[in-house]
Amino acid sequence: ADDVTLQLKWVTQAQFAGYYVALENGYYEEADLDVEIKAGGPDIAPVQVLLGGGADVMVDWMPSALAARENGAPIVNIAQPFKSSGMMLTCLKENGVASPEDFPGKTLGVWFFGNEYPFLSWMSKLEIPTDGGEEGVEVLKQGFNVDPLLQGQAACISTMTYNEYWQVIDAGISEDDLITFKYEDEGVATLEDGLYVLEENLGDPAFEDKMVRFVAASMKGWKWAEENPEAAAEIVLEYDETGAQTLSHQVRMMGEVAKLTAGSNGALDEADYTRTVETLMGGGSDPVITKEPEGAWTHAITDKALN
Amino acid sequence: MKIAIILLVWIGLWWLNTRLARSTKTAWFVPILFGITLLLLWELTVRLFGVSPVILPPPTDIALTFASEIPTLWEDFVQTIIKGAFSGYIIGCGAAFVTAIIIDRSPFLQRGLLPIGNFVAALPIVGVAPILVMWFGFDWQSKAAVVVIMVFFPMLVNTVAGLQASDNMQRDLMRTYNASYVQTLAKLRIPTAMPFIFNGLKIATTLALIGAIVAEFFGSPIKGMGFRISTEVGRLNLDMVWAEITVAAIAGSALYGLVSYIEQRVTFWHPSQRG
Amino acid sequence: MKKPVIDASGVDLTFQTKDAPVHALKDVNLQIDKGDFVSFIGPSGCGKTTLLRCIAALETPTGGSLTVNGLSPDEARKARSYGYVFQAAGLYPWRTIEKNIKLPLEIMGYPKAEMDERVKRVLDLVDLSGFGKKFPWQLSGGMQQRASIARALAFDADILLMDEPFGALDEIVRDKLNEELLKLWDRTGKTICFVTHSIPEAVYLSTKIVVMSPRPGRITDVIESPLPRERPLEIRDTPEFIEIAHRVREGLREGHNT
Amino acid sequence: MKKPVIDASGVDLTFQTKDAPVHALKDVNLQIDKGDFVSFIGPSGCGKTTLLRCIAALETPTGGSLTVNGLSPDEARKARSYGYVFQAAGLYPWRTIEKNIKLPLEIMGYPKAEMDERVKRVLDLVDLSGFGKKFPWQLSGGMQQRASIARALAFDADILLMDEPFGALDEIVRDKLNEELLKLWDRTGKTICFVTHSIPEAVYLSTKIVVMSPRPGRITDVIESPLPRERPLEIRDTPEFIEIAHRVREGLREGHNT
Amino acid sequence: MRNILPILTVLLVIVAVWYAAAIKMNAAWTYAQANRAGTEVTFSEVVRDTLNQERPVLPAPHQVAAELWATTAQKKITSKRSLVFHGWVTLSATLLGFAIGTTAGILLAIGITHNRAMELGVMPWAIASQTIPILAIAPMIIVVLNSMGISGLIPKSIIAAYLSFFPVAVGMVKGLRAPDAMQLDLMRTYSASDNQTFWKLRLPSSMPYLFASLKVGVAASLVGTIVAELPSGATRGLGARLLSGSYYGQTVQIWSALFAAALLAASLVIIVGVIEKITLRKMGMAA
Ligand SMILES: Nc1ncnc2c1ncn2[C@@H]1O[C@H](COP(=O)(O)OP(=O)(O)OP(=O)(O)O)[C@@H](O)[C@H]1O
Ligand SMILES: Nc1ncnc2c1ncn2[C@@H]1O[C@H](COP(=O)(O)OP(=O)(O)OP(=O)(O)O)[C@@H](O)[C@H]1O
Ligand SMILES: Cc1ncc(C[n+]2csc(CCO)c2C)c(N)n1
Ligand SMILES: [Mg+2]
Ligand SMILES: [Mg+2]
Repeated sequence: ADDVTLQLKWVTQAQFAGYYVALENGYYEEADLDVEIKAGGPDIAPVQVLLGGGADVMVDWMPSALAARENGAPIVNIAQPFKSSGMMLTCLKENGVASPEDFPGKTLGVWFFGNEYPFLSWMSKLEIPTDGGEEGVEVLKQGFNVDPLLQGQAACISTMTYNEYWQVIDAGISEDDLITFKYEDEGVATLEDGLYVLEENLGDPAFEDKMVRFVAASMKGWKWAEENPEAAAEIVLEYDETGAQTLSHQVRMMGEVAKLTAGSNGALDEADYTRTVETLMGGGSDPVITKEPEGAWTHAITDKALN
Repeated sequence: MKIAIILLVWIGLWWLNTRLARSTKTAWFVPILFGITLLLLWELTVRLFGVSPVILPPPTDIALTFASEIPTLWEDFVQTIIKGAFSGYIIGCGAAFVTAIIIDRSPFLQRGLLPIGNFVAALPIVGVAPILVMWFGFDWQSKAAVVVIMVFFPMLVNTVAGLQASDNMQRDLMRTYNASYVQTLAKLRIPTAMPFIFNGLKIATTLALIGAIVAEFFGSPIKGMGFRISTEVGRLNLDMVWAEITVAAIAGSALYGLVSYIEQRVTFWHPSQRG
Repeated sequence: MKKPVIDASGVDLTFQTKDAPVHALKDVNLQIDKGDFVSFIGPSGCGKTTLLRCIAALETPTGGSLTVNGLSPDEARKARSYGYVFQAAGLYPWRTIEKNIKLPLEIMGYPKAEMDERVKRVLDLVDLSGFGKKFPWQLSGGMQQRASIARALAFDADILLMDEPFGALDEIVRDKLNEELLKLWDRTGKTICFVTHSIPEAVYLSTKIVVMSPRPGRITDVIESPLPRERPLEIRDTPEFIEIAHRVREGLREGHNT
Repeated sequence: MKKPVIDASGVDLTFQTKDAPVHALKDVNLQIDKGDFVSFIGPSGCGKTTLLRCIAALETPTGGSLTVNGLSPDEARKARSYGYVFQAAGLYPWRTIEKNIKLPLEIMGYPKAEMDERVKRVLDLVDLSGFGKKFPWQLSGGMQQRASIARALAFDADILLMDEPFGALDEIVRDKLNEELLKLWDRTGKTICFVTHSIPEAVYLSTKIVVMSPRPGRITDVIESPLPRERPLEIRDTPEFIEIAHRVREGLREGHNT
Repeated sequence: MRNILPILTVLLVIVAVWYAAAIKMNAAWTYAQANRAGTEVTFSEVVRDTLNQERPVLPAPHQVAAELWATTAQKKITSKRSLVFHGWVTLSATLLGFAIGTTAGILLAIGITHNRAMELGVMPWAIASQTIPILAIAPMIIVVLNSMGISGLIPKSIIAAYLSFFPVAVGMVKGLRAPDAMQLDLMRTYSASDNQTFWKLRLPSSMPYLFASLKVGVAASLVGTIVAELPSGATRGLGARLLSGSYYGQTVQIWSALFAAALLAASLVIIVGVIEKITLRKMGMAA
């Protein structure tokens, strides 16, 4: 069997259910692959791992992947299981935010570490400065959890539809008290979890073949997970080594993730890609990427894998 | 071949350094040459083996970034070191000193507090940091709080030990004069405690820097050395990351040097300072 | 009959240590009059230091009674009756010689001008004028010891307790300091308790020599010296001197053999 | 004429210190023959220790010549000619008395059986049999000092250098050790260099007394003792003894006044 | 044993203060909840609620104790939810790192005491190395080592070693220099070789210093391991446990992991202390 190492963007959770299902249900094995899944974490930059040779393929968000590419890290999108974005800004109504016009003067929690690009693009589209002051918003580097909102340190925080949002709900705040701004709805959505490899490896037919089989098996996993959310959540839980996750949370997460993967067969939709690039380049004076990326994606793998 | 070149450079500079160390006139240059050696080996390794700058940038790149990013580095330095580390250091060490003086009069409290103090000091700071960020908010106050917790116990333990360092004869002398508690404290015990106190202060300098930077990983405004490091790693700007690390190392060494210098001035009488 | 300055009767002291209790002083009876110069001599560990410490209220006897000027030792201490010179000089290394001598004066709240005046006087007395601004470690052992004596003399304690003050000095310096001490004693009329290991020193200095023996520490002999108060160094070659020295030596040897 | 064991001529030593150089020894000339017992006496800081250290190759003279058994001191050191007894006992606290005495034997690679045999012999010699398994701090100061002497005697150094070995002991113990040392010297025929502050001790022990004076340290007098090798303690009351002691005292006093 | 009473007293005070703080810090949330629900709460209800919240700002002592009990005694030690399991993962990396760090520290100290160039050159840099925020470079170290094919226990141990070598080196340098001039001179009069002086004098006299710094070192090593566990894919170990508790705002889980870590550190320090006592007693140095 061929060895494949997959580096995730974040910790083991239903966000990555497809891969765990493919592993657990033996889809990788059937494809003659021996797959190792490495969980991520708050300070693991998947690109770094990929470039360091610690992994063959990684899950990353497109904004940080394109920014890395512009920075001289030659990575290429080979598949895009997530069709739509799950990122949003969640605010407590009592903090007086009803629409983006209310943002100036407020404190907003944002994830950094390469996850800040969509937010920055959005703000520059709204022409709101992000360095505090009357006109601008005060930006906080948000930590790992939703505390800033609960503790009243921020008016709004970044959340994922499938994860942090539900933590706010679980903490005892009812949905009626919350107002959310989905990036999709605001027209600033960027592509999230995609599969990326090093450009130089793609020249190698053996590697390409390996990835074809890998993507095919992974997508099989994803589709199974969409159909069997509870079983998929249980599989994810099985692989969570910290023992900190709960089944109910993972089942719910799987349900939400399924909504994001729904429209995708695994192949990158060029329109989505173009929209993402436009959003990132439209960042006013300080765009995330400065020039149109070239060769940042390929259909070579998915064309073979999905037909 | 590449390894041979690196080894050769290393051995050559090492030999030179050993020569320099023999004479007191050239000795000051030894640590500098040692540092240059390290940097040279680093540069050579990175260049010869073509290590990706996303993994480990060469020192020259770091130097260039350092030079061009001085305003940002300065802003981060003020946020983290001056506001976070420094205020925490002062508060923590000051509180520890006062606590030491208070519990000094009570052997009961000492026997109760010190073991627990050691236990608390063993708490991994990384675990405490998110809690303190939750309690004290995102800005430098929570960083200072982390620093306070980190420096408090080492300082307390050292000060308590120092206050007990005066020997029996010196204390008996005070008794024969029928000196009051405060007089004994001011004229005997605090002076004898000074070497210990400075030991604590020195340990606390490095802890303060680490604490302030690490705490920023758990939530911060969008400036500060810890913020910059974690953000720029995510953006793969490793040269900026190393520039910040360089600032940390320079600030740490400078602070350590400053405390050592004051120590020399204050405890000039102690045998360890007399050479 | 005038009351003795120091009056010990049946003083007993047992140290409680981890293993066995140490019986350091047993049934010590001793009267010391005002102006006496009393030497304590005896083998190592016989309790000389302990007895001196009891007098200075640095230890509390576990039995018997001990009064100083009719008061308890602790009251006498609070009345600042003692000048204590330890075996080691025990100067504070962070203070200059001058400031070391000033230490008791600061504590006792002497006015500034008087402090300076007294420091000058005692520095002169022990032949250290000009060294006031030096730090202790810049002086030789003998000079440090003299500074520590000056410190004990700077304030007006009427009882001077000296624990082997000259142990670390060479014979010549020692002789000189012995002479000085005698002069000082003569001039001031202080009561002095003096611990030493040297028989000639004890005989030369004292009006009363207390010989002690160990385990448990007790007084085996108290010798009243017939020597005159005025004592040139040459007195040490007189038959009286040699005779007293002989008696002390015999007393000591006995202590060693028991 | 037989060659001296130690031959110093014009030995000079200046310490380079941070402030001013210290001239510790100046033009020291001295011959010591095999089997001599030489005492060095002089005020504190006159260079006694320094001279002993030069002989033992622990310091290097900055001028003059110094030979030991016709070799340089360092060669003599490598030939393991020295037994050195320091002022403090300097036993290693982590070794039992026995193992402390074994230390030089281990270093010099004696066979196991001989080590044990020698340790037993020297322990007997200094009257410490039965204490071999104790640690230094379980012994009194005097016993520790004896152990340190035993350590220096355990191997066959023909020169014994002793730097105030009895300084910390009381007179009675000191007398006893002095007697023992003389016996030992008589039996083994070692050459002994002995530093002391005590005039009677120097006179009692030595065949040759070297009087030194300070700043810069030099030899002011060398007194050959006419006393017989066999010396009971009572010899100290003979006129010859007193006379030599007087001469030493005069020499010393002179040194103090210059 | 006479320390028990004072320690208990202080503990009691701490627990009391802790409860008071828990009530105070958690009350805001209780009031806010009541406010949103539009109800009034009495003080006793506030107290009951603040001490039993699911996501308290400060969990009450009994909550932490219950969690500790539930995750140690009531779980199979092979279970991923058992703190014993995670503790063991952390402990093994700590011990390996401690071994590496101690060895490196001792070797460095020997180098420094024997080579002047090393003393002059290395020491300032060793100090500077300790001012680098380890948490910042830990992920990079792990990535670099990963790219060299080293993963698992070793990267964590290397970070643990990085933190523990310094106190050991500093203490050991002090220790190897502890023999006084007289003890060294004695060796010279025996014409002992450097080697003999090292084994028979310098090493034994460094023991008390070594042990003092080993105690600091072992605690530092544990901190290093936990730091290394935070980003290393956050899988197993007390550090991962801390972090995952942190993602989900599980303060009770954070605190129990924290206590487990502190207990581990305290036990390690105590064990080193016991070894110290035994060794020093054997050497006759514990009076
Ligand atoms: N604090 C103490 N605890 C226990 N034992 C003590 C204490 N102080 C002194 N001793 C013991 O009491 C005895 C008398 O000691 P002391 O110091 O009075 O002797 P000394 O006559 O002054 O001896 P030296 O001539 O050596 O100074 C000794 O056996 C000593 O070990
Ligand atoms: N390593 C050194 N560096 C500088 N000066 C030194 C050193 N060793 C000794 N001296 C000085 O050399 C002089 C002679 O010292 P030495 O120790 O030989 O005296 P000593 O006769 O043994 O005195 P004591 O009787 O006090 O032991 C003193 O003035 C001393 O301060
Ligand atoms: C420090 C920190 N950095 C980034 C993210 C963002 N992030 C990366 S993957 C993912 C999906 C998880 O729910 C999210 C939100 C975070 N949460 N915390
Ligand atoms: Mg005494
Ligand atoms: Mg000397």
